[in-house]
Amino acid sequence: MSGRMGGGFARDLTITVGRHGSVVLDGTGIEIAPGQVVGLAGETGSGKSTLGLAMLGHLGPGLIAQSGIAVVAGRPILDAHSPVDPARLRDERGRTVSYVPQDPGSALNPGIRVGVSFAEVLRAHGVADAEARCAELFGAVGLRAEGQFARRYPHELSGGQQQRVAIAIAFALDPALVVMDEPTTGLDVTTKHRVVELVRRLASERDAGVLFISHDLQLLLGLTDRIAVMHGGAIVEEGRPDALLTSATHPYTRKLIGSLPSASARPERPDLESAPAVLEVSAVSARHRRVEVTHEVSFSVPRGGCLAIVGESGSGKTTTARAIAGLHADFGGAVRLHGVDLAHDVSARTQAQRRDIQYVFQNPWGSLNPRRRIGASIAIVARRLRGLGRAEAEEAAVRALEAVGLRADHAVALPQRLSGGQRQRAALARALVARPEVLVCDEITSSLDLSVQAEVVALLSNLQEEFGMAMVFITHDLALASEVAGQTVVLKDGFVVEQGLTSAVLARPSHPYTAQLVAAASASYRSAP
Amino acid sequence: MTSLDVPDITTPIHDRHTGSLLRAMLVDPRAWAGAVAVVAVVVVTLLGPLIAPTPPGEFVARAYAAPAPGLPLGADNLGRDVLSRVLVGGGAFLVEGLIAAALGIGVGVVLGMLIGISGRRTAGFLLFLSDSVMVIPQILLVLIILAAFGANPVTLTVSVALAQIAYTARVVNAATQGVVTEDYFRAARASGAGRAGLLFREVLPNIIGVVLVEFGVRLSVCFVALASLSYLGFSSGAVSWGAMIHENQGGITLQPLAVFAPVIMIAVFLLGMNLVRDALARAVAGRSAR
Amino acid sequence: MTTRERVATSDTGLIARMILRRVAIGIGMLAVVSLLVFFATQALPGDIARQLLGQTATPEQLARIRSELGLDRPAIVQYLDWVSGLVTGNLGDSLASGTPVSELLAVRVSNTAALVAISAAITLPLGVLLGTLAARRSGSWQDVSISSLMQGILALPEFVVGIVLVAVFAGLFGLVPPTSPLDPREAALAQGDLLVLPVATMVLIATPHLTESVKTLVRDQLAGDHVRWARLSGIRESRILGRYALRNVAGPSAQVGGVTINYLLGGTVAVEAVYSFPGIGSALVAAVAGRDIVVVQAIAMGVATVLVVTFLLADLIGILTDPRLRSTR
Amino acid sequence: MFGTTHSPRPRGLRRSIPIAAAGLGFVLLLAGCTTSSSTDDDTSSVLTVGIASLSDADSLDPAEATTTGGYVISRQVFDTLTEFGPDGNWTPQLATAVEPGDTADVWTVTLADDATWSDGDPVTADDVVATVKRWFAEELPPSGSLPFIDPDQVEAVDEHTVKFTLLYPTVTFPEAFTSPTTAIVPADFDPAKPIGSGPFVLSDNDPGVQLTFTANKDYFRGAPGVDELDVVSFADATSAASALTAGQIDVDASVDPTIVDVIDGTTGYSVFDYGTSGTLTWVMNTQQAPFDDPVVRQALRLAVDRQQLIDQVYNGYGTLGNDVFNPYDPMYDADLPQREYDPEAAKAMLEAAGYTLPLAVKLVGTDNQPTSERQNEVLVQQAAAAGFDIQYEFVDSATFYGDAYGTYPLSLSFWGFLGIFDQAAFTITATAPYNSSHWTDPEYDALFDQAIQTVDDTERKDLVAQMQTIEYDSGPYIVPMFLDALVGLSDDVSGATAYPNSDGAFGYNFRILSLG
Repeated sequence: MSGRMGGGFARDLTITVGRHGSVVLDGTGIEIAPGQVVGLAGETGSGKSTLGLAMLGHLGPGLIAQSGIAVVAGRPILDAHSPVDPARLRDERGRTVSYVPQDPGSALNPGIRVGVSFAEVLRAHGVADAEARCAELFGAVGLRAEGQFARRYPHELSGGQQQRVAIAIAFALDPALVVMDEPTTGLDVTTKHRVVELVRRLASERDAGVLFISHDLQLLLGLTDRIAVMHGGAIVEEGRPDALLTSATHPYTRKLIGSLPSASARPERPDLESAPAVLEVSAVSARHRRVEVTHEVSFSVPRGGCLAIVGESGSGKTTTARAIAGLHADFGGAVRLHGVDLAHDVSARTQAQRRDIQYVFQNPWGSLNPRRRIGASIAIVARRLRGLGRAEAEEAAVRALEAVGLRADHAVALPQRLSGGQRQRAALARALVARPEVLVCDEITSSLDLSVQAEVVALLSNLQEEFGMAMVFITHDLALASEVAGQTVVLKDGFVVEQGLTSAVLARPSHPYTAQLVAAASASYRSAP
Repeated sequence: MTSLDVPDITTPIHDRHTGSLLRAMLVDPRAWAGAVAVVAVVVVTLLGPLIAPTPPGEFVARAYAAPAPGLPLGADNLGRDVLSRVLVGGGAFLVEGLIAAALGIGVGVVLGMLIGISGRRTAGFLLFLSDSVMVIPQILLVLIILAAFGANPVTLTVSVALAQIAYTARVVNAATQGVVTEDYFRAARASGAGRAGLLFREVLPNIIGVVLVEFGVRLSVCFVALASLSYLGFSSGAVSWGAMIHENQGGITLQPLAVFAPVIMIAVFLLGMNLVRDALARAVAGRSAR
Repeated sequence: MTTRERVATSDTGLIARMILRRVAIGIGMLAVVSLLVFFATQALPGDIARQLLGQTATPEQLARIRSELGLDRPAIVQYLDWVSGLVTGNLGDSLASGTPVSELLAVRVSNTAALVAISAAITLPLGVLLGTLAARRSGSWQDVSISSLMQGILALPEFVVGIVLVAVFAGLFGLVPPTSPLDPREAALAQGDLLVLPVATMVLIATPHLTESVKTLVRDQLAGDHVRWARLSGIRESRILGRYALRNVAGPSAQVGGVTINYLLGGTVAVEAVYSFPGIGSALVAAVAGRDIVVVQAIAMGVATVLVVTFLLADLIGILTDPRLRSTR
Repeated sequence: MFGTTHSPRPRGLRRSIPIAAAGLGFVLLLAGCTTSSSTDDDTSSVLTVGIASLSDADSLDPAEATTTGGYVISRQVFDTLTEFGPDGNWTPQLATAVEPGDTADVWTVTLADDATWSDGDPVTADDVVATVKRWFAEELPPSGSLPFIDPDQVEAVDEHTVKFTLLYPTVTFPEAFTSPTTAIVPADFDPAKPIGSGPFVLSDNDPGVQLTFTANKDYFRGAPGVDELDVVSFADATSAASALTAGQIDVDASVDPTIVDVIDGTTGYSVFDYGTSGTLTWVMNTQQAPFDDPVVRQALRLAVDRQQLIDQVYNGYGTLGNDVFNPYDPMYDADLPQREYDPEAAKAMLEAAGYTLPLAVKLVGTDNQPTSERQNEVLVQQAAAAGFDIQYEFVDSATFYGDAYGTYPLSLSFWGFLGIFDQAAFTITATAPYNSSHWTDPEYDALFDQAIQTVDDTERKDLVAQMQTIEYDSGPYIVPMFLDALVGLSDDVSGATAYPNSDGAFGYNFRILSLG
């Protein structure tokens, strides 16, 4: 491997859909030096993945390179004017430039052991001593190097482990450039940070360039040597993270930076301390197929107050939220509304009880019936739960839409016409139209782009005050919790490990796990002012 | 009240409910070819009785007389005009197949949706039952039912329909699972929607594509089954394509047209149906991919 | 370390337990089938006694023959008798001839077994081959021509395929005999010329479904993230097809293969009728028409058992090739 | 050898279309390499007869035979005392003589003295007595068709002579023993191992598939023409015919009339055709409206265009019927005027009797013969012109002969191959066990009783003419035509002979055929 030139660059890349279709990449370029981690930020559809894949000489179906080149280690990988020999390209991939996919769970071949997956790539490039390399690389990414681990199948690994395997494979042949496409999406905060540390270390140790694609600006700020911001198929801003924070010029970049959550706790409102509890959750132990997933979770929410439930995926926070709403009926313990025990299953609750607790789901793409117009989806709730007539319900739906910042004519649209943020607003409107006492929000911002996320959070806070509802806010992001909730409950493996005022939890975490969360939350801002 | 900027939608927001599927199919040449075939057969069936040269029962030639001037498709086993019988016999056959498929689909869809929204144990048991039924090859199942109730137009149609239920229920259940795990279904439950409301307002509109494709599949299966049963000697009696196959199979070497004319009509219809169905399936897949 | 990290013990004990569970399910299915078959056939109008005596029957003769055959006992008693017979391997005696069904159908079973086995031995590899080819070149002329051909055949009832083959290969070219009256004194396999057309028909009617299913499975695999990643890691196409696509569809393909066997067994009914092939398909049609319910029941249970075992084997292939199915979760 | 296709290797995929095509071609090409299994290499002659169709219900016990296969077995393995010969008259078979006493209530049967069972024992009078007693002791079907026999009055006079003393005088005694169900079996008969005296021995039996017979070289009437007889089942007449013209079989026992021309047009094959007394007859139920009215019965008889029926359904192969049975019986009255198609007259009769037309009638039929459905459809068509609106319902045969049998207003039955007296005794007289028309006529019954005791032929013929006149004028049966037997033969087969009064090809007397 001596004498190789590290890193890679792309120049003047224009990629379109078909010969005359819309422009995906608009004459843009990027450069990654050896040992450097370059972040590529931008929202969904900004073209960042297309650029990343172009560095591997891969164009998606129907895409055509109109101009420009991509070069890695001095060798052309993509050239719009003289096609690269497919056999050579195949050999360069994996050896000179490699790829870490977004979801290693689906990218690792489910049918073969991870050690074999590793060996496959080496074999494809004629490298023999797969076993030794495997031990070395698995060790380097922090996976136990002994044979047993390599003999596992992908589904037997956690998401973090799967991602480490993918990274190990990407670095297996000491490539000049590694393209990582949103490699931390779907990982827990703590795992995410371990993976990021690993990437930094490997890049510098092995002198490889890393192109790290992510929509998560906070993450990039802490990880990268340089950040490129993409918007509309072109890089609109580029610079060192600290420089970017202070002196970004492009409006889009400014908006991105502006929407970063600040880790300062929202001041709790003293008047709520004495307010009576509207919702009590008492020793709720929920089961999934006879396995207990939460263990005696208890808390109460005062009228008009907001409580955050924080935890990583699998901690039981969504199950708890669903138990409150009566959507998960298999639990022991009690949920009380105004001191009255609620039936476990929603269908056994009274109309008024159903009205008083409203639920907003995580995924705005799935929470609205795609075959029904937005207005109808909202109106039907008003008719069912408030007993309004058809005309009144439609009227109420329009008002609810306006309350969440949508327009009356959104009522006649089908959900697929709306963006993610708009849908989440519509889902909120559907909850609000019932005039609930308690609003349960289940990770309602996690699938939204960063800038949209900030908007929705701000809207939520306003609405809560305006309607005087109590709120249960589920999130995996402690920073986000601190922005909206006066109180916080931290869940780990179904146990409540921390409970109290958000400010107190942030300031003096009593459980090591909470401390880890707090550290992780502040780590992303270490470059922030 | 809020100062947040809402991305403006400049174009008027109006959607046509069923538009997307239809639009996807309108640009698909295979869907067009299929539709033309289906429409052609249906038109022949509708106009046939009006344009048939002779009454279907009239004896016009020797049994199995070969095609001749004035007898373009030859004569059948009793010396009746094959062309006239083909023109007249479509209605009964198409109606039988349609009823069988609609019946099977109707029951199967409701059953499949019910399984889809019932509890794990109930659903598991019902699926086990339907798997057990599906272990028996369909033709065997139909023959057993036919044996139990004798062969006449009603039992024939119903037994073919019954044999479809388990298959449809399974497909619909799988599709329903997809809806039940969606949050809008939970949202409807949380807002107090009843069982019927859940099935027909939340589930059905969202699996309608799957149901349509399945209907296409079942229609083909039912027509093929009815034709095959006719061949095996279980036929409905009236002037119908199925009955023509049954009546004339004895002379197939002598006057193949008497059998193949109805078979070709059935095949063209089925082929057209399959093309439309596949186009629909592609459109449905395309929609769910978005 | 999270709970997800728990390693599934993919040892033989686990596999044995899963197989036992599937065997139990299979037995349960057969129980359901036996109830269905028995009580459907019990509902027969008219009965074997009439069929046996024809138009010259007298009421006395009918009563006597019914009681001889045990048809006048309560249905539940008959069912229990029948099931306990099945469990001990006794399929009962034909109502028509009084001969044990096992004896009556022995030759037919071996004929149909030969027909189905040979057809499956051709159909399964052929369907996988064509399906893979079509998937690999999705949208190409190969894909379109294979799928059009398959569509065309799917639109035809089985007997039509048979009749066309007879007309062309027996009638027009005189290459093969038009009918297949196998000599019961010889093994079916020794009468190859009589098997050609029935086997060709079976292959033609069963291949389309298999091809389409394999095509979908392989195409989905080839469109999967793991294949894309393998391509981006420089793995050769041939290896991608083998290790990343075909290997992963072995389990589901085995299921589809089971369905194909189901098609083939169902297909024997029409195919055997076309060729006068002495097998269980034609025996079934005759027994249904002749109300010989013992024979109908035996054939239905026999076919169901074969298919339950087939699907059991398919499950086994799935368990052995897909590590995820072996997981304890 | 079928199972070995090359397992596909990924690298060869580009070439897989030719491989796939080759795979199919391979299957078809096998035909060329495989030798036909039906040709035997030694000198023994094997006659292969295709029949539609054998069934599991084919009985090895001749007394219980109700199916084609059962009749075939009975005719090859056993002998009857008498048979209907090629001229349509009864002739002795196992018997050498069947003679009445003075008053036809005592009959003496003399057996052939050289007949032996296939195990070598001679056929004796004791066997005949045992056979008859067995029918009655076990209530087997022949006991129902021989009402005049008193089983206690059947005695063996000597080793080859049996004396029957009847319950009442019956001149048709010899005819009653022509049916294959009345075949004589050994005294110690075991249906599981049928030992018979017939021209063949059953050597292999695969029920519903194939029957294999070996020639009984010591058959007392001379060895059969071939060494082995294979009777192969075909699902339907079409496949049997194509098997014949493809050389797979030598004899097609029942050719559908519409495809006679195909076989005749194939070099090396022809159809042997002769008229029979078999008929598909419409039975009018006289207990139900409208057929309780003789006017309606006569009107429907006029509404049948018999010649058109023969032409359309039977391709011309059939003879006109005149609503009375068996033209091959010497007693048949050929002087009755042939009834012609006259829908106008029928209509006029119905209107005169006060019926509003069209007159709705339900016709129930089954596939008791391959042509039954066609014949019913033709009736629906023809009778419409005479003002009948016939609703035809097809049911399968088990349903047809089920509990509703005998209650259909109009139905199609298969009869014939019986002498006029037996036919009357079975289906016409008041005491006839199978009279599904429920018709009774005291005058007819009196004539029957008188005729069956009348030994003098001329006198009896006169009585029969009176009986047939009553049937012709007011009877419950429409006998539109008589069926032809159509047997497809390879030119190698010789010995074909007409048996007009016996069911099946040559009455299933395959011993008369030889090869080459």
